[in-house]
Amino acid sequence: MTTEKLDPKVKLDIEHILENLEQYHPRRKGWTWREEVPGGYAVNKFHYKDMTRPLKNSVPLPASKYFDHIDPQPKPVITTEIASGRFEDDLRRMRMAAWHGADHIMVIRTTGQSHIDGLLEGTPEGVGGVPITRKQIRASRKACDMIEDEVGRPINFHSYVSGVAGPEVAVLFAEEGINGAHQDPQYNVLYRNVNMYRSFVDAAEAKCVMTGARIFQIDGAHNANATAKEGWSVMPELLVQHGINCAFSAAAGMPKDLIGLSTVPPCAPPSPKLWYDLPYAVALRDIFSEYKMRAQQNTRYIEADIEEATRTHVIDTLISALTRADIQSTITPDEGRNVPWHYNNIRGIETAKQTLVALDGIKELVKIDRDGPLGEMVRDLKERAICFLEEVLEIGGYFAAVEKGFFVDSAKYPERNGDGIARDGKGGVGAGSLVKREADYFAPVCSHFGHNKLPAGVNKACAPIGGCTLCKPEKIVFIDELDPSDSCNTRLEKTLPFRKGGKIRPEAEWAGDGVMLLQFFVPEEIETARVAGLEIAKKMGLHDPEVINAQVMHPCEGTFIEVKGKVDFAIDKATLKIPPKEVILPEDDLRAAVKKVGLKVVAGTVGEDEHSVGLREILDIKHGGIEKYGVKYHYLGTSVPVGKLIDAAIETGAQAILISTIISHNDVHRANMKKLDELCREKGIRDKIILIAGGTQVSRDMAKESGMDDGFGRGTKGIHVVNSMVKTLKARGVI
Amino acid sequence: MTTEKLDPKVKLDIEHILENLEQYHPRRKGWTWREEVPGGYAVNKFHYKDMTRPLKNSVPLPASKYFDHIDPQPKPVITTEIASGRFEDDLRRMRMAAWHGADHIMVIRTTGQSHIDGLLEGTPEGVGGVPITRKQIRASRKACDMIEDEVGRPINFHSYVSGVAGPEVAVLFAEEGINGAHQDPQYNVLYRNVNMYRSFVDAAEAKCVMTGARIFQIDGAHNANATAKEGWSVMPELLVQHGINCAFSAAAGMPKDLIGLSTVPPCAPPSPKLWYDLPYAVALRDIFSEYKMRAQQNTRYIEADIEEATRTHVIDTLISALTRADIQSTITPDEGRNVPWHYNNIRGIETAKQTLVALDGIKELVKIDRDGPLGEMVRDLKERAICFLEEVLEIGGYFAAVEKGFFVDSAKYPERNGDGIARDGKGGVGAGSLVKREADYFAPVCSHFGHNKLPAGVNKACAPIGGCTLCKPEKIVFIDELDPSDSCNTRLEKTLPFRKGGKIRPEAEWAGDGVMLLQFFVPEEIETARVAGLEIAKKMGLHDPEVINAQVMHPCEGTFIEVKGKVDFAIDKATLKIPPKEVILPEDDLRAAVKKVGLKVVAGTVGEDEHSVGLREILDIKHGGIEKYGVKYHYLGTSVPVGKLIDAAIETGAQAILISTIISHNDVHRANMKKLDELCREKGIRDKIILIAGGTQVSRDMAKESGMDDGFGRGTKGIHVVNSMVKTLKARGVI
Amino acid sequence: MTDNERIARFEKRRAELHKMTDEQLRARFWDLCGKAVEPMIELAKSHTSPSIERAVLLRMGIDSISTKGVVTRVHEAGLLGHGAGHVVLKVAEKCKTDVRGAAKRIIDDAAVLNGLFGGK
Amino acid sequence: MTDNERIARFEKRRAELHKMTDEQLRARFWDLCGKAVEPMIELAKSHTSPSIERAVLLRMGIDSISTKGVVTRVHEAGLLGHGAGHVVLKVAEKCKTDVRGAAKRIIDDAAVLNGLFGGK
Repeated sequence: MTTEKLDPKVKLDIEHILENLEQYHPRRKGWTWREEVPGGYAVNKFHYKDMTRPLKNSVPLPASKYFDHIDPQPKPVITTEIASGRFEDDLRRMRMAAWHGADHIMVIRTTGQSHIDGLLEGTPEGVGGVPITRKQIRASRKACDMIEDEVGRPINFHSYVSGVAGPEVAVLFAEEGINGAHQDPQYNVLYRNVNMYRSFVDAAEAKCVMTGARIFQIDGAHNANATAKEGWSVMPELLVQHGINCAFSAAAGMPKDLIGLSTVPPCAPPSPKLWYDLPYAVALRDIFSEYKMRAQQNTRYIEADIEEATRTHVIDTLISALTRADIQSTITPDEGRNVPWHYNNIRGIETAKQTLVALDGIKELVKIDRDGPLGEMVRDLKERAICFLEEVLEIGGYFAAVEKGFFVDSAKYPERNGDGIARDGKGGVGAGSLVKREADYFAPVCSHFGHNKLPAGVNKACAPIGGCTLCKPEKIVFIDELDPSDSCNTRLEKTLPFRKGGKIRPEAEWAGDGVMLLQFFVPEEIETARVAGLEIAKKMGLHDPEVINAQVMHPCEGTFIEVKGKVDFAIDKATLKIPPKEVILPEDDLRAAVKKVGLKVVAGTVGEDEHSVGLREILDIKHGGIEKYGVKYHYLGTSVPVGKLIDAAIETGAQAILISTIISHNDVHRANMKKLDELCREKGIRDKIILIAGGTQVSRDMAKESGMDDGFGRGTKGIHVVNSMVKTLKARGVI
Repeated sequence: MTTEKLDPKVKLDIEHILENLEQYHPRRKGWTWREEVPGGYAVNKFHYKDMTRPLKNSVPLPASKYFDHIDPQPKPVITTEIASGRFEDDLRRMRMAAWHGADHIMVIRTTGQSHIDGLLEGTPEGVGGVPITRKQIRASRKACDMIEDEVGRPINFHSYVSGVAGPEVAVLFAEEGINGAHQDPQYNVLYRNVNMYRSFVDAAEAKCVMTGARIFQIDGAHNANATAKEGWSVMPELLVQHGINCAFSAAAGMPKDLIGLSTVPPCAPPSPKLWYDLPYAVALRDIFSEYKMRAQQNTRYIEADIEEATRTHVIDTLISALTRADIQSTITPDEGRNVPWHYNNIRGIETAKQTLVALDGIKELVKIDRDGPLGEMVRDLKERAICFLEEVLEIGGYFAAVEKGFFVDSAKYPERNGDGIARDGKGGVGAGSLVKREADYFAPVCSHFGHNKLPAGVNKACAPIGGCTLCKPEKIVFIDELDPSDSCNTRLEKTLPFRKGGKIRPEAEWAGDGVMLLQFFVPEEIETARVAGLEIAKKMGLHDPEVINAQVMHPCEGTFIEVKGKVDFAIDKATLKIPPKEVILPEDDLRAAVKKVGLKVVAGTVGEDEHSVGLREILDIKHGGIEKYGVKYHYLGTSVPVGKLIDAAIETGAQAILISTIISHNDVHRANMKKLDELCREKGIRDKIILIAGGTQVSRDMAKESGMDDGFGRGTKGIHVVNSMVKTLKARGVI
Repeated sequence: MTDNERIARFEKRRAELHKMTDEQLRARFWDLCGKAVEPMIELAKSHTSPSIERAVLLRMGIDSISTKGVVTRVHEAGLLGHGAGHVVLKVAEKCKTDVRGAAKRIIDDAAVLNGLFGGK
Repeated sequence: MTDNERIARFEKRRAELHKMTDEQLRARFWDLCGKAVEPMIELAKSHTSPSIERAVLLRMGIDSISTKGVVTRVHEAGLLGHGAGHVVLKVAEKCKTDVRGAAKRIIDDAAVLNGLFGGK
């Protein structure tokens, strides 16, 4: 089954991807790290210290426009979590995420799946996550195969092996080429109330299966500080939880480079975040130097403010850069207010990428000071963790400690608040379901943990059945749909008009969901502002409007309001007038035309404008300006009176005047253009001179309305301006 | 003139502020730094290293809700630039800014003012800035007096002394109590094309006047890297420009603690920002150790993406924290797309505050490594700057160097691209206007620079006129309005309905401007998405819609679109139904009622939900939960089936069931509530049991619609829940 | 043991740790973790569970729905200790069918499991 | 001087600086800045401008509009070198009026400036 090639200009055909999944088998098994560039990645003048091989196709940061559109890719793998509940819509988001630099896609499981004692099948709709099934995994991995080829870098697809069906889920993942997965028996015991003995026995098998397929494992310790009242108090216990899972995984045969710690800096401003989080991060890297760090961003203290979340996540990423992160996992900035929207996954990815690129080489510029207070705090955490472990062993071991509520106690060990999560050894899901293996116990399959009495003469466990599914994928039984009414096909039909029917609707998570966001300031106190905000949204035709963020700017002067809601109309794509892409004449033709008329221009920034950089880039040869095409220019500087430009044009015999006007306040830029046009008419030179205006707020239509021959906005290059002048000269018959 | 006291619940009365400005005189003169707390600021468990005295009134960060609403104030003064063009609207924004932690308000001058050879008067409307006049300054400073008392910390009011009327503007500022101002003769020479000799002679007088009134001075060097193609190449020249202004200011009599460098980290990702900006920041602090640092955030590479700007500004602020910033100036994240809106000033201020608080104590945790590459880069910059200065002196001094285009050349010294800004010594505005002072030259005023032959027996210059306006403010001549038609009064009349008439309209900069922002994802390529975006905005009734940001999520899968536009309708405040503020019974009554019925509750998170922290905070005594009021609770944990909660309630004789449901995806939280209500009805216990639901997406109305007795959303405390249960018990006659 | 006793014992223990180098602390930590997990490893080596056995049958090419049925039958028949896969192999042998056929036979008629392991 | 000559001279100069300590570099920088600004300070001490003189009149309590008129008159009469404030004081004395009165007289009639400074 060769992987089909995607065309960046053609949308994913979801129906096509869902065809013949029966034959689909993963191209590879196991985790992939990013590829370093020997000697460091260098592009134009920059020589990066911590960057890896660039992508074939990607969307760089907006400011890359000033740096030849470069898009350096940091060393750590970058994770994004995508699980809207409809995986068929998520595939498109995965494609967007990959183009922005994500190479680890985590699919959150639907609410409740960890309680199901067995595997789900088909593609039922999920809630706050996706039901993980063989069909859903195959379709997603198949899409990821195509996307990874499109961007030119492998994508790690990830899900969760927790809950009662651990071993089966692990086998499913190994069969279907899942690359990374969460597996931590402590998570089952403490948060899922699965019986502790059953959890650890199942976990050994799951880990053995994961090892066989080289699936990267992430533990569940971050949950402790995601639920503790004061994340920074439970740090000693976090070290212990990480230690237990790592030791157990290694003892179960997992290689250390496949064992990852899920570590989240516990604090957030207004607490002194670095003061608590950096010593903890250092202590963790010290003790777990042989293991991999999967650094996650804080979710515990994220509220509804997108900017606040972004700032705290930049500082979480700083902590990764100062210590170590093999994987930098990202949290969408809207995590605090709703199930994430498409573009917020992209924002989360860009926060990690932009920060890591900006901090490139930080470890050569700045050193962690272990002689000061940080050293003492690191030491203190290690000692408390060790004493915690000693007390666990003293009172009879891990299970005894769980029964005594040792874990997730909100106090800083050795202090105790007595509010830890105690579990009864005989209680919880699956209690009493363990069975002692007989002497002749035999399991004729690979990647099986523990006692396994092979029959005489058999040295490969699965030989008696002619190979297990891990050795012979064709033996895997693929089940399509159990309940066709609750499947992706029914959902896809409903969204067909918006995917392939030319109907355009705004969309937050699903094709055609019509969801959009209004942001505005209401000059009223917060309660009035909330109600007024909803009225405003209703007047604009938004259905089920909901205020998802309200921030006091001043108790009575006003409130910043964000309202989400749905539009029920759709735009018919056929009715849209898309302005034609500007046809640029070949460079040689341009140079010839310029030479023929000896094209000279006069240029300056009108009104009062310090921003002259845009205009100089259009002019100077160095920046690919019009000079590069032989055009002579006379630059009059900034804040040049319009009249002066005209006089200079007449004096120098220039055929064109270029004005730049950045300040777009109450239309001063239109006023300046009109004045230039009128003055040229008064002086009777209008038809002999070309007038062109440029600036961040200038558009072609608006410039033409204000008497210009042409207008240029953001992102304009010299060649566009020369092209426009030559076209006008041709139109006027001068060439 | 005593300052009137503001009531946080009452809006600024602009008309009232504008009354009898004739009598207004500033309460103090000169700059004010923030007040340190001896021994460091400590609040609950946190002991900060770099924080100052807290505010009396302020709006803390959203996440402060988890930290008892603390709002620590960093050491550096925090600046915000406010200049919508109508200062009467800006006063309200200044009040908002002060509550969020700004204590330095910079008013940008209207476009073109620096070309006016004299003072403006009255309150005409400005463009991209405010016309600085005596009346406008008085009204603003008077408002700042009231606002600084309201928040409990002095506010520094700032404007610009550049352009031809330098000395007069300086006198105006000294008379009117302006606290900080930009003054840099090099700015006039290079960017305003004011004659170089005239610029420096005027500058000496302006600086002398500023010194007399202890006005803090900021130089204009940041313009060099704001206009250079590659900011990081012009660093040696930046050091020289800073040096020239500092040396000239000190020689003109300015104390060094009033001389501030305006330094902007020149780079932005995707360039390796820290690698270039940190060594430069260190070199600057080394050389200018006696002067003050006014660290600004990058504007040169800011595009239309709010998040990208915010991330780069967090890293700019990190550089301040790693080196030194006496003033941390902020840039609004929407600087790249339009004249700033109210709430974006607040976002800029919060970026500085949140970052500095998070990095508190960073210098004790992390050290700058001068032994590595950073040390060499610092050394290199210093040496190049010194050689630059030596060449300037060699070719005949500063003026000769300006004539030879030494400055703002885009190459890294000593390389030259020859594109520097050359100015002719005999050219520029005000050329030839200098006059040699006669031997008997006399100016009967204070703060006058240079030769001043006092008449015999006179030792205080202004004695012969019985005191100048700096000694006798009553001598100042106040001019109200020159052109009443273009004044704030006419503008205020037009906005009266929206300020005092009960009409509510969204607002970006001015009362009633109706401007708002739509954000949505369009599943189309960028050009189609732009046009579709405008159609969508029009269908929603937005006038003059304009796409101010379009970001490719994937070349064809879709584009993130932001459209600004105006609504022309207004909401009548009288018609709004504002839900009454919840009346909470006194704690003792609540405890008594609870005791009387022996109130017991059963609680758990329904569906599959890891987020249990919200519910536990409502329950546990430690977090001010219901336990604090004597209520016994039985916590069943997370992902509890609804049926199990009911059985537990019956078993334990609990009078109420509290369910928490965070996942709000396709209304699973409503489904759970309905199921709980129905099951209670089936078991015939509905009227005897109280059902309460809570979660981030739960509202009272929605909970009641789904069969609950009450519902609680974000920010709920235990007392609210107890209060609701007691009220329901009373309504049912149980108490 | 009251809190104070615990805290006192903690202080005593910490005093010893204080003398250790960072490297020794690290070794101590891993030594204790090793000891803590050892009992669970032994338990996992010597026990199995319905989920493990279903996972074995999955790897033998039996569909996920049937694995549930088979493991329930084998568990009820008290034979899970021999390994569900082992039982399926024996039934396949006994009924001259393949693995999937044996699974089907077990689901259809539990009696097929009688006498597989000498009289049980 | 060609670029290469400049760069070569720069390298020579830099070699010397390389031997200096950071403190010496700092002193060198400020010494050069001091020398660079010295001529401008001398110029500012010995010269005045229309804007400086208007700023003086402002401090004498003359309204901003009038300061323009007065300075233009004084400048045209070639008396700015004596200081516009000085001229206003002399006119006030001559016409027995106050500072604002003198300003008004100067704007109304330039002739009032004649003979103020001995025959000029």
